[in-house]
Amino acid sequence: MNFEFSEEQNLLREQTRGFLAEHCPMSRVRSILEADDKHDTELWGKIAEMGWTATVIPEEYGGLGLSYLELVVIAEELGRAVAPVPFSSSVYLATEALLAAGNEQQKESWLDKLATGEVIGTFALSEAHGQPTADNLTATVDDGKLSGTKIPVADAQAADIAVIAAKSGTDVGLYLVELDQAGVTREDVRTLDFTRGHARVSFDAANAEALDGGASDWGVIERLLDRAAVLYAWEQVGGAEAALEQAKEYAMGRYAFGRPIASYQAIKHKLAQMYVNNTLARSNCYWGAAALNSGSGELTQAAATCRVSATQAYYYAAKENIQTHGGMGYTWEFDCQFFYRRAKLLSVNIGSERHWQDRLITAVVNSKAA
Amino acid sequence: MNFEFSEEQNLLREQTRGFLAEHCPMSRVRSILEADDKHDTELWGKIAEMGWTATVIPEEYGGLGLSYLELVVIAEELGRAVAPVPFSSSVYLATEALLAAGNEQQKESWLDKLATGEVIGTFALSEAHGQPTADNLTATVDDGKLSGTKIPVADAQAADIAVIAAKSGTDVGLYLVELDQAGVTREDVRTLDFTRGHARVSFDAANAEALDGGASDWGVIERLLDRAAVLYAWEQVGGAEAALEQAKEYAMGRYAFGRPIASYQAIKHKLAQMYVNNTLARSNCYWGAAALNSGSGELTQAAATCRVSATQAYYYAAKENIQTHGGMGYTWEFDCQFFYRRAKLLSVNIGSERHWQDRLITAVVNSKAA
Amino acid sequence: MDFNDSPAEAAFRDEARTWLEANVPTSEELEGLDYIEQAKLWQKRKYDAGWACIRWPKEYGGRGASAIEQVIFNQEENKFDDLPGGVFLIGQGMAAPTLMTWGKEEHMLRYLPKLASGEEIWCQLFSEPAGGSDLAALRTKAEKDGDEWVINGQKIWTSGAHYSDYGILVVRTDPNVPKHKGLSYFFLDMKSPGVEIKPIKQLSGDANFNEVYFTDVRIPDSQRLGEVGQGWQVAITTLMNERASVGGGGGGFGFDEILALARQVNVGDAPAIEDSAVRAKLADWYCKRSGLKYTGYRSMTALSRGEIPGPENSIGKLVGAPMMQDMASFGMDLLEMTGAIWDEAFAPLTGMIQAAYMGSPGMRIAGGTDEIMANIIAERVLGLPQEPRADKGMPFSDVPTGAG
Amino acid sequence: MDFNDSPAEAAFRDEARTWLEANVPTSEELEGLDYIEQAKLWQKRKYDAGWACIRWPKEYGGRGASAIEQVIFNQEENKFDDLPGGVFLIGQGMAAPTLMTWGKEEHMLRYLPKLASGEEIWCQLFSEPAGGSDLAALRTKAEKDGDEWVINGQKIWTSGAHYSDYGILVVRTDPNVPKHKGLSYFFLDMKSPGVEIKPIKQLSGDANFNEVYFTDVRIPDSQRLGEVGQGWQVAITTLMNERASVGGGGGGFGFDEILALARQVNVGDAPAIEDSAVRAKLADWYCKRSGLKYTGYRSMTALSRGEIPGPENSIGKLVGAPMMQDMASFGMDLLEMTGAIWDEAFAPLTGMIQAAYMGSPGMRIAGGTDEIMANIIAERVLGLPQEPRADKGMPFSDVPTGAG
Repeated sequence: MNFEFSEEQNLLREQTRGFLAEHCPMSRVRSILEADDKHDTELWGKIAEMGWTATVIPEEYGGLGLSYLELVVIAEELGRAVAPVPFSSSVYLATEALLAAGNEQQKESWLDKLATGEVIGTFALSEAHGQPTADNLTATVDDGKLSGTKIPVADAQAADIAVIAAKSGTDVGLYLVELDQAGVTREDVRTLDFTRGHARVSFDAANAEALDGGASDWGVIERLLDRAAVLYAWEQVGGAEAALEQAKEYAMGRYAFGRPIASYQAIKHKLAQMYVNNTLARSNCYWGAAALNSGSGELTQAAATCRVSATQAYYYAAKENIQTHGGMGYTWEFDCQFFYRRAKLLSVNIGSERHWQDRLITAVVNSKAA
Repeated sequence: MNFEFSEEQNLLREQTRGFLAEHCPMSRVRSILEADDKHDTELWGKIAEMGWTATVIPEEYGGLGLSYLELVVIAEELGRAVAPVPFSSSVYLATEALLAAGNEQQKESWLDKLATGEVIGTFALSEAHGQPTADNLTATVDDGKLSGTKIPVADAQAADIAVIAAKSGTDVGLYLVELDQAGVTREDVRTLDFTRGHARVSFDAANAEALDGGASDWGVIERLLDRAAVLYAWEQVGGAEAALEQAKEYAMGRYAFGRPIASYQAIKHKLAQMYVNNTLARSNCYWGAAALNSGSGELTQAAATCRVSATQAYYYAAKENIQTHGGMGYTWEFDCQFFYRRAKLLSVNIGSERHWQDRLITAVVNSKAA
Repeated sequence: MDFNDSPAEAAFRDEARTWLEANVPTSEELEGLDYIEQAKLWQKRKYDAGWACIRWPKEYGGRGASAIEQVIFNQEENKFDDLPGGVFLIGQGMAAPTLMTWGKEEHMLRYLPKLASGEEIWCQLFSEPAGGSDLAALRTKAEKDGDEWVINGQKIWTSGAHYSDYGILVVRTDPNVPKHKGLSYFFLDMKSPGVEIKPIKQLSGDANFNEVYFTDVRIPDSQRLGEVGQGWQVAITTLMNERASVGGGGGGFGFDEILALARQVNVGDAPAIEDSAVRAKLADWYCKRSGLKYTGYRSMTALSRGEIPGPENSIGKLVGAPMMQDMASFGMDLLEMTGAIWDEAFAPLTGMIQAAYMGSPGMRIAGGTDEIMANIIAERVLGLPQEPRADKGMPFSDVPTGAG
Repeated sequence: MDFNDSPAEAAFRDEARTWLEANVPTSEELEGLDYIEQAKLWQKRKYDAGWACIRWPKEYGGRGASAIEQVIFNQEENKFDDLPGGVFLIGQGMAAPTLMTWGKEEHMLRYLPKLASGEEIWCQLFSEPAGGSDLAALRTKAEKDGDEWVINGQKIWTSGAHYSDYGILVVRTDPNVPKHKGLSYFFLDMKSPGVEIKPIKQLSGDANFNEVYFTDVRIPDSQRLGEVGQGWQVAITTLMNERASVGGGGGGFGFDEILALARQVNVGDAPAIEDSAVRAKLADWYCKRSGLKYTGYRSMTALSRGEIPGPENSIGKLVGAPMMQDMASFGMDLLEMTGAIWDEAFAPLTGMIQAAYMGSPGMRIAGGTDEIMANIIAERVLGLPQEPRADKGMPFSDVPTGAG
């Protein structure tokens, strides 16, 4: 049994953390929050230079051919830094969709550009309030032309290509669309988290190419989301951990009634609860990473487990970090808000806690029946 | 607006509390817990003498003709005392069933005896694990003969008569059965709370008389449970309040690290949470009492609300009372156990928190639709 | 126990309702006025007809009414949506009772009628950046200079500082005695030289509060309430009158809204309201809201009997604020991937859910954090002992602050 | 990161498994023996073959194995249901490491092999009625009399006192110094004159613990571990080795059982497992259980790398005990009106749910309450400051106790 990261992976973590401390301090996040920018283009360029976007792409397609254990290390650090970049959309979703369902020609066309970061990808599923299902999708592809509306599409303004879930007749499939074409309209929609651009994207007979010759069904979409859920969960755990550290640091330095507020049980037990949540979520994320990396049959169960516990841990840590700071934590000036915004954005981006709880129990019941 | 008990009702409360302090101290509850008795027959006799069993029965049937506001005062005090008597079965259920669905002759036959306590009644609905429904009932009455099995029947060993939910063909109705007859078999079933007897009761062509000429349908049963829910909730709030008081008293007197444990925030905030829960539950119980007393159309909503919040408040207070006591609270010798046992018994006796949450939302949705 | 008015209460309610129906300002009357002007118009109209601050004695601009009559009038007034007036809460609700308890007759005759008429607006200058929950640890200092005091320091979380005429102020007049003993209480003209006001932007993007800086601000000694060194007792009077009128704002998001959302959005193929996990959460929130509502009824009954509702009222905020946060968070979950969208055009209820998510952290802090509220219940309601105070009896200047 | 053994680990696992398969006692062998005799039979067999206490040096009865080998052996042994042995946990897990750290060579040679072989059983005599979470506030006193100490007082919560041969004991040898400084640590023969043992009945009806009374019990000074006054440091060694092996008992009720119940019982017309409110709760419990399981895997990995898992392990009990309580309570709710029935014949899972409801309050207390566990995480894992100690530096005899 070896349930830890390797020395090389830990070294990667240190490098990643050091890099982000230098290039993505909270002041940088703030500058994106306060500007009209949809992401930090300069940081994105540097991240791509570091090769993070190329991590799991096989060498034959211009990637580094590393494992998902390296990718989750990077995900956690991006989560800690609340990095304002389209990494999740491009790497966890668009790249993964191509890897899972692209044909050879599609992989050759796009993976090397996704690896270098010169192309940014995203994924579009949702069209309306509530959970998207195979039944309620209305975007359709007819004779290679996509029509319909997707909302919200994360990082759509930054993206060059999007993988779209749409129907051809009654068959659900994944389609690849270049966003810079006449039939595509992107309208900004503001979310809670101004550091990440989102849009409503309308397609009016836009050129669209089926992934995998149309063989990508609803099951492929679910597996794509399962894989992304593990990577999202690591980002969430990273954020939850950073929120705990911020809360702890403040509580140690802030005095009330002549002693640090960190010496009061109300605060101590709050921080202990954050630690407990974060530890459980992190341990579940280890399972998720191992399942993702090994292509294990337990992936759905592991993914849903780490997704649910990371979502809960981040929400608790983000809100109680503000609470620990008291009035100052509620000001614009303080950085507590970044975690609070990002926690909620990540928690709904690929389906809510409620949705993943349900998916988890389905997987548990199936595994016990088998 | 007058949302308080009257002076007379408060006086009744004081008398009731004083009476129970004298005749039903915790040592008395313990003696029933440790004996094979199914209830405290001596206490029951005294309670009947006080006229509590006669409270809401109209004077024409030998009762006191008082209002439900008097009855909830008594219910709360019985809950505080964790009284080992079949009051809820006989008064909240059997008597109420007769009042709601008995015909004139049935009322005349039984109400005066229920009023004096010489007859004890109970109510039997459940037959199996899970929530009883009109569909899953299997006890049947054919030509005045009842066959089937009910489990658990609260206070069945003490009871002389039972109101039984059973089917005649596909019609659900309520039937009155005298338990001391050849076709009736009572087997003890032990519950968590040894201070209250429960039984499995089997009927083999036992004589049974339809209440209200068979006009009592499933809706009558639901309304009966709604009414009982308010009275149960008051007992639960009484118990929750007493558990808080016990926890507070212990925490004030118990020292750790040179000061009372009541001065630690972990304990202070735990007791504050009990207080908050209890206060919300009590205020909801006021609403329930007002709705029960006025026959308001809001009864279902009010009943489900006070039932859910009282159930939650009692569970929290009972378990955290033990926790506040630490190791001593977990011993047989200490009295914390009485609340912990009774809290759970009452919470499932007429349907669980989950069931009442569901019933509440149905009522809320109906009221908003109207 | 019933929900109905007594005959006298019913008569009073009729009178109030009749007057309100005839006099509530129309939208035409309010058009073109800013929020402060609107509030002043309505307050002056109430004042002129004897419906302002009705519990106050008539000589101070009130009506000499009873507490329950005040409740009834408020209930009737609240039936009209969006009447302007929140800007007077601090002056009428907190400064005025303090003046009545600690002020001289001349203060009361000068200031109370203009508070009642809405002609003058007051704000509260208590909190400081380093104080937080430890309010008495404030550092803004006042030094005597002849008949005047010279104030230097900084206050924070002052609502309405920029449009207020007067402010109530607690300052440190002696740092060499234990912290509660070195304070004094003043009121001051907010237009005094040396007062500088800066809005504080909250994480929700709103700016409901201000920082107020004092540089050699001079206050006549005649504007002191209570003795020198007695400021904490005077402040207690103010704080006892603090209603849980908390800023930060959740924008009216409550149970009815989450219920409406659950009827509107699907879980799987059916409306969310039919999903039992959703129902269980809604039931718990309904029970809390209902419990708070009827706790309020019980308080009103106590008021109507001449009793004074106590610190048990702090449960309102303690229960309500985290509940709003959780409802908002869950509301976004029900929307699933669109949940984080905070655009009036796209979000249901015009973004109210998202606004509540962003506003509720402030509600859990302003007017006393959840933790302080729990302490208040534990100590003042249940009578549990205080925690040991590290600063007890220590000269304020020696109390550890963690700074430096 | 993988779940597989290294080649050396795999080889060791094979060896262990092979031995276990050949040697685990059969039900015929165990028949007619009481639980203690069964445990001793199995322990002796392991000892004779070199599979007892395998991390201990060979000269003390062990095998000189590594920590991860111990884990692997335990995993393999645990695959056999219901092997007897819990009675040795305190002696082997707590007394032995303390002897190894503080005992003399002669102590170790005399006692450790008989602990390993199961010939002698030890118990722990630390807690006292007035102590609770404040363990060091113990009052049982020892007075020197020549080469012996005379013990008077009372201990509580001692598992297995009635079948133990020896006990480890902390007593107060000096009440006039601060509480941690006046303690000394001994081991004693449980058959000594003046030792009286009474079982404690718990609210679950079981009696897993005892009270132990000391009346002029004499212990030779040679059975002292550490110096006089150094008892607290010695006790810390014992406590650091305390596994969360908590009594009170929940009877094996866990996630799998609540899942089984949810498949068995209906909500409405369908199995409860299809009800989304039930699913949401199950999902949360599953995530917690899974999180604890993989936290355990991480600890084992740390062990296998020679690292020592720290106080972060206290999350197991802090999370697990209240979770069992809530699962049991909810399990009864799923049964609805039959939920409170605690009769093997009628209750599903032979009453295990009800037993868990009654047993879990004990699990939340024994071995450190939830509140103490949260303190440990806050202070020892996160490094937050202790609360002010009212008794700090105070002679023990002057510390307020609330008594009298």
